[in-house]
Amino acid sequence: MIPFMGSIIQNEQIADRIYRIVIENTTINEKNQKQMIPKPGQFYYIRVNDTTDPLLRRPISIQDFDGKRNHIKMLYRTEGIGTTQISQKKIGEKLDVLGPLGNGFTIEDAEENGSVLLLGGGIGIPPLYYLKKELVAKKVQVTTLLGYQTLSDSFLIDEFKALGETRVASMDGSIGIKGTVLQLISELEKWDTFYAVGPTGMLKAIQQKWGDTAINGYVSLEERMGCGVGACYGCIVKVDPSIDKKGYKKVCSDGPVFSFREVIL
Amino acid sequence: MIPFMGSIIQNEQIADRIYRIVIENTTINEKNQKQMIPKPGQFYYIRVNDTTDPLLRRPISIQDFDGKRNHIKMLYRTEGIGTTQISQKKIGEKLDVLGPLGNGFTIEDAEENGSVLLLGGGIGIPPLYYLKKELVAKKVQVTTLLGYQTLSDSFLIDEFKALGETRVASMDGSIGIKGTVLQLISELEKWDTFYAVGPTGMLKAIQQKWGDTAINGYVSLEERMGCGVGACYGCIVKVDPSIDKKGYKKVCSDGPVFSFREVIL
Amino acid sequence: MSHRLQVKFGDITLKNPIMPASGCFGFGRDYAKFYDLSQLGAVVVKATTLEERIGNPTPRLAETPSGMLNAIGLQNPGVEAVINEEIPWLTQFDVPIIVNVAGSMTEDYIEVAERISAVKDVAMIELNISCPNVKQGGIAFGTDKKVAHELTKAVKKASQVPVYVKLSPNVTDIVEMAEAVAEAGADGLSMINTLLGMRFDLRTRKPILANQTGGLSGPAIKPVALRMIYEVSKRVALPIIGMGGITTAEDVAEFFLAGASAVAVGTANFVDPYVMPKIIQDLERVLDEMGVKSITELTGKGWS
Amino acid sequence: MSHRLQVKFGDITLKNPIMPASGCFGFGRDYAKFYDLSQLGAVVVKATTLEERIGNPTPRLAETPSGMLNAIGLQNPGVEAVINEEIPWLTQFDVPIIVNVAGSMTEDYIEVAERISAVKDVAMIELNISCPNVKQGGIAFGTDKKVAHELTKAVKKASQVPVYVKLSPNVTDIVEMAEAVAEAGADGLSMINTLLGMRFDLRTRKPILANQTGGLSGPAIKPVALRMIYEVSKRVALPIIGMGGITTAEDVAEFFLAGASAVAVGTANFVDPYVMPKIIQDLERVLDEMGVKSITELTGKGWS
Ligand SMILES: Cc1cc2nc3c(=O)[nH]c(=O)nc-3n(C[C@H](O)[C@H](O)[C@H](O)COP(=O)(O)OP(=O)(O)OC[C@H]3O[C@@H](n4cnc5c(N)ncnc54)[C@H](O)[C@@H]3O)c2cc1C
Ligand SMILES: Cc1cc2nc3c(=O)[nH]c(=O)nc-3n(C[C@H](O)[C@H](O)[C@H](O)COP(=O)(O)OP(=O)(O)OC[C@H]3O[C@@H](n4cnc5c(N)ncnc54)[C@H](O)[C@@H]3O)c2cc1C
Ligand SMILES: Cc1cc2nc3c(=O)[nH]c(=O)nc-3n(C[C@H](O)[C@H](O)[C@H](O)COP(=O)(O)O)c2cc1C
Ligand SMILES: Cc1cc2nc3c(=O)[nH]c(=O)nc-3n(C[C@H](O)[C@H](O)[C@H](O)COP(=O)(O)O)c2cc1C
Ligand code: FES
Ligand code: FES
Repeated sequence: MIPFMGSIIQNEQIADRIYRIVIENTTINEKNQKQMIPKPGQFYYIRVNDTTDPLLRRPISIQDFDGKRNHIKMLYRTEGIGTTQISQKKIGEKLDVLGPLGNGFTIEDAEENGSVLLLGGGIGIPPLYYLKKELVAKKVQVTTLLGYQTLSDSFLIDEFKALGETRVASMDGSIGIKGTVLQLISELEKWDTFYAVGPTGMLKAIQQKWGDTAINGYVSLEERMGCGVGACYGCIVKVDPSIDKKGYKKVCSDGPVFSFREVIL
Repeated sequence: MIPFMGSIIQNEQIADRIYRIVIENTTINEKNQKQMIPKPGQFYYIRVNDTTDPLLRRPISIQDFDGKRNHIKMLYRTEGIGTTQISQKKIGEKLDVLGPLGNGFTIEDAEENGSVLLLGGGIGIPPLYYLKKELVAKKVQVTTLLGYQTLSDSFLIDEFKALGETRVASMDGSIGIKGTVLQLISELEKWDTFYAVGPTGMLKAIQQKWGDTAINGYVSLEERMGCGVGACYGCIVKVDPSIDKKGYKKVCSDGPVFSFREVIL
Repeated sequence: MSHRLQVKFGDITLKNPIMPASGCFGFGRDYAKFYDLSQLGAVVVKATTLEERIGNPTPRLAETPSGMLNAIGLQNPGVEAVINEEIPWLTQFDVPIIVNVAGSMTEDYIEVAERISAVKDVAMIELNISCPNVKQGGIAFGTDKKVAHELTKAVKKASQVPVYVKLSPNVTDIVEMAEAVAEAGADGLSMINTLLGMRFDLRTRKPILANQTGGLSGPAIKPVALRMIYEVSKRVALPIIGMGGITTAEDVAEFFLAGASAVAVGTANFVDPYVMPKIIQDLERVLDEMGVKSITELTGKGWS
Repeated sequence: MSHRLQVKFGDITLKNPIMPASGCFGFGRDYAKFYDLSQLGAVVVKATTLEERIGNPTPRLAETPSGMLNAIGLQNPGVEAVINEEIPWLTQFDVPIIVNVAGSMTEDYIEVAERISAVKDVAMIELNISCPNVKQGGIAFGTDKKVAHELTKAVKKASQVPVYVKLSPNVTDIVEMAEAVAEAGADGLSMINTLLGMRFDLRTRKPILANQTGGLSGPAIKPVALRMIYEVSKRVALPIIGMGGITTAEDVAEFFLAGASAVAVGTANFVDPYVMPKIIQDLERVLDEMGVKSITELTGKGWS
């Protein structure tokens, strides 16, 4: 997780306010690859420019990694000053990137032929792609449920479909069924494990739905970050004290992925 | 003097820490040309980037203007954060420019066949080039004295020579005579008017030398600027109260060029 | 023209809440070359003192991250010249005129207030008890609540127009200061003036400013301004003209949420001479995005 | 290795004047993954209180132009855990350990100071009387000179190691505060802590921070820090650890000119985890450029 200057290979709009950026990390070598090759669910902490405005880095999840070319793919939505400025960067420009940071999704316990459910809402969807790829490579059965606001801000659907079953919902019904990603869950199906990324409301609903069942599940959280490495205590999430007696964890260094049972949302 | 986004046509190093930047101003039209076509001695007020760091614009003098292509040429020396960042800009990038600002050199009283002396020290030299061009076009006899630190930070010498007599000095003698620009003045020659741009020490020495003579002369001054347009009173220079009873003038809007007799350096 | 941006201060109606911050706009002449000043909600002129002031030696300015320091030292032509030359010139525009009044002694303040407020076209006085860049008076009036109280009372008595008191942020307890001037009869508050700051030049090894210290303005101080306006507006029932680092229409909305009823734009004019007309134009979009009909609805909506 | 960067505080010698600012470096574990902490002049750990503290609700951070706001609320595992788990871990590095001590009541401060200063490897206490983000204590101790004086005196009596008092910039007269703690026996000063600030979210219309207000840090506050260090160092004969927005070796030189004898780097660590080793490396070049043999020569050279 040394910071490096990545070369921008691609940076283009793929949907309403959604951009894909690909950067090449030429610093990966045999020695550091254990640290430098990203795991699904980890994130990069990106410096917007070399001035002090904006001051802080921006966390963006890994969407996919091309290990042959050391290409890091990320999808981001323009929200404010930071993501807008990143969207204006041109191919060939350098990007100051710190990472991969955080702990990714636990996939060690996903068994061959086991069944897994992925639930993604909006800009929470990208990290699920890299996860799905890894799970499929492990021969896990993966069903993906994706929720968008509307057709024009939807993305990655074909790519997910190419990797296995994928169902889609949108709030206005312009693509897939009308409704939230939760309405895509069929009560007839059963899964060993789920992985969910999306707005807090969605994650809360999932906690409620499955809290009393035996299902195993993980959620990836977002919080405003300072250091990104565990030092500033800015990105705290409360955890069930019966699971961790400290009563809190750090999203940046203990997460961003947590067992869905431990966090208090 | 409306702000405009100029296209960078050229931005390259021409000597130690000295860069030439050429920008195209496509906003000049028949209506605004009186305001928008620069006069020698005027300056542009350049926004370094679109963040708030650095916050203030940077004043840079016009070195030459190509009226056919509306190309503005400036030379600048990298001093700190602002000029360094400007030096990193690439061809085709846009530059936010306000100007031309200030009052240029008074050349109305320079007569055909009259004789004029230009004195330039270091990074004060560039504006004299555009001035010399205009004076030569008016058929004025122009002698130019240029002072540098050393050979490697010298620039524009051939261009000045192409326009008429030019003598050079450097502090270490690596180019021209060894010494300051003042030592290039021959007591045998006489001039109607001089124009001087350079460090305050040089301008003070000139004031002393010619203060008690009948010579007509102008100096161009530098001062840290806020607004650049006369509103903030940041860039004050003291003036002889017997010449202007207010006792001060603003470098940005009353200058940067002043009669050498009126200012108290 | 829509009235969504209209704000009222007692009898005075501003067509929009955007005005220049005193000292950052001279007497309007320089920016009148860029646009018609009638577009503005009001014009606030440079600090005016009894006698002409020549100000501090240069360098008077230094840059800081997202900010700048100034130590102008209240340079101005004196109340006589302001009344005879500046105000009459400004009356060509359809815009209320606010005069920032400064002094070294209570008597000076009183005399300037008397004379300026008697001028027909002056809508309001902004009482500057917070200038950090003069040896006498200035900030001293703004950091002692008793002194501020007495001065406000005296100026209020002398003035024929509403008196807004411009507070200094360089205090331990801004609410206490606001309460002190409120009790003295202030009609409103302007906040904040600059924070005291300093820079050094590594080459000369001396302070960059000839005056050593100066006033910090610009985006860097925005969070401090918002906090002070928030604290004061919750406790003191006076309208507030908010300022400190405002650069965009979004910033204006933030100041309203904190508790401001109008705002002033200072340093940002130096970066973009058209910033105020731009903000005025952008404000309608921001109100749309926030689903607000009139900007007055936003004042203090951020209180919790 | 050259001794150009070496600085002394009484008996304690630092190999260079660069240390992390409290609260911006945890207990060192996170940055130890990036580099060997023995490179640093000292390590200053997070504020330590008597009991464990869970801190404020989130959001705890907000960004501002060239700065950031935090309202962590002194989250820390309590003095017991710090003594048993954190300090022993830090002793693997060849670096003096400075513990930032905080509390809500004088008794808490005294007990923490007693226990922490008895730990063999603790070189110094930094007495935090300036945390703006806790309901009780914190900043209250740092804005009243009598309270600050009494607390310093009590902690000084309880402590077996030198006590540096960390001052709050949110005061009218910083010199008065510095004098008060100097008279109480402080061995040195740390300045400055954060400025109180605030931001609003236009979407929710509420303060961004759950705690509403927070402490402003980063380059934005650098000119305020320099001014306060300048004022205090000219008047109070105590060594000063300077901080507030330091990002480069040039910034360090500026703080020395203002009057600092060492510096702490806070927010800049978040932007670049390697910033402190980089500054240490760059400092030699800056000293060369300034024609200075030892950095100690620069302290207060900017006074005029
Ligand atoms: C672990 C993690 C992974 C993320 N992955 C992605 C991703 O793959 N794609 C994507 O588009 N977005 C992702 N986000 C959200 C993304 O970081 C924010 O949208 C972004 O920081 C907004 O910056 P801005 O300058 O555009 O917005 P502004 O609102 O101007 O930002 C102001 C400040 O708030 C912070 N901030 C604002 N929104 C968020 C947020 N939702 N989470 C954390 N900090 C925030 C910014 O970092 C900044 O410090 C992720 C966030 C986290 C914590
Ligand atoms: C009317 C005028 C014309 C100028 N013409 C030229 C030119 O043609 N070529 C050229 O190389 N330089 C010129 N300068 C000087 C140039 O403006 C400064 O070198 C430049 O602003 C330094 O910025 P910086 O960010 O690189 O340095 P920094 O030292 O980082 O700047 C910090 C601050 O100080 C100000 N500043 C620093 N030095 C000066 C200076 N000498 N004059 C005014 N402000 C300063 C900057 O504008 C900025 O606000 C001119 C200055 C003036 C006033
Ligand atoms: C160059 C300059 C001059 C100023 N002069 C005055 C003044 O004369 N009277 C006054 O009350 N405030 C003065 N101020 C303070 C501003 O009016 C304003 O309160 C402060 O700059 C914060 O706003 P800003 O960040 O938008 O600039 C001055 C500020 C600057 C930058
Ligand atoms: C996230 C964060 C946490 C902080 N926690 C503490 C603390 O526990 N004790 C303390 O004395 N100061 C604390 N501070 C203040 C810093 O130590 C420092 O005084 C301030 O941030 C200015 O330095 P900087 O601009 O380099 O960050 C904290 C600052 C930040 C940004
Ligand atoms: S962002 Fe600093 S601890 Fe997580
Ligand atoms: S720079 Fe503002 S008056 Fe000259």
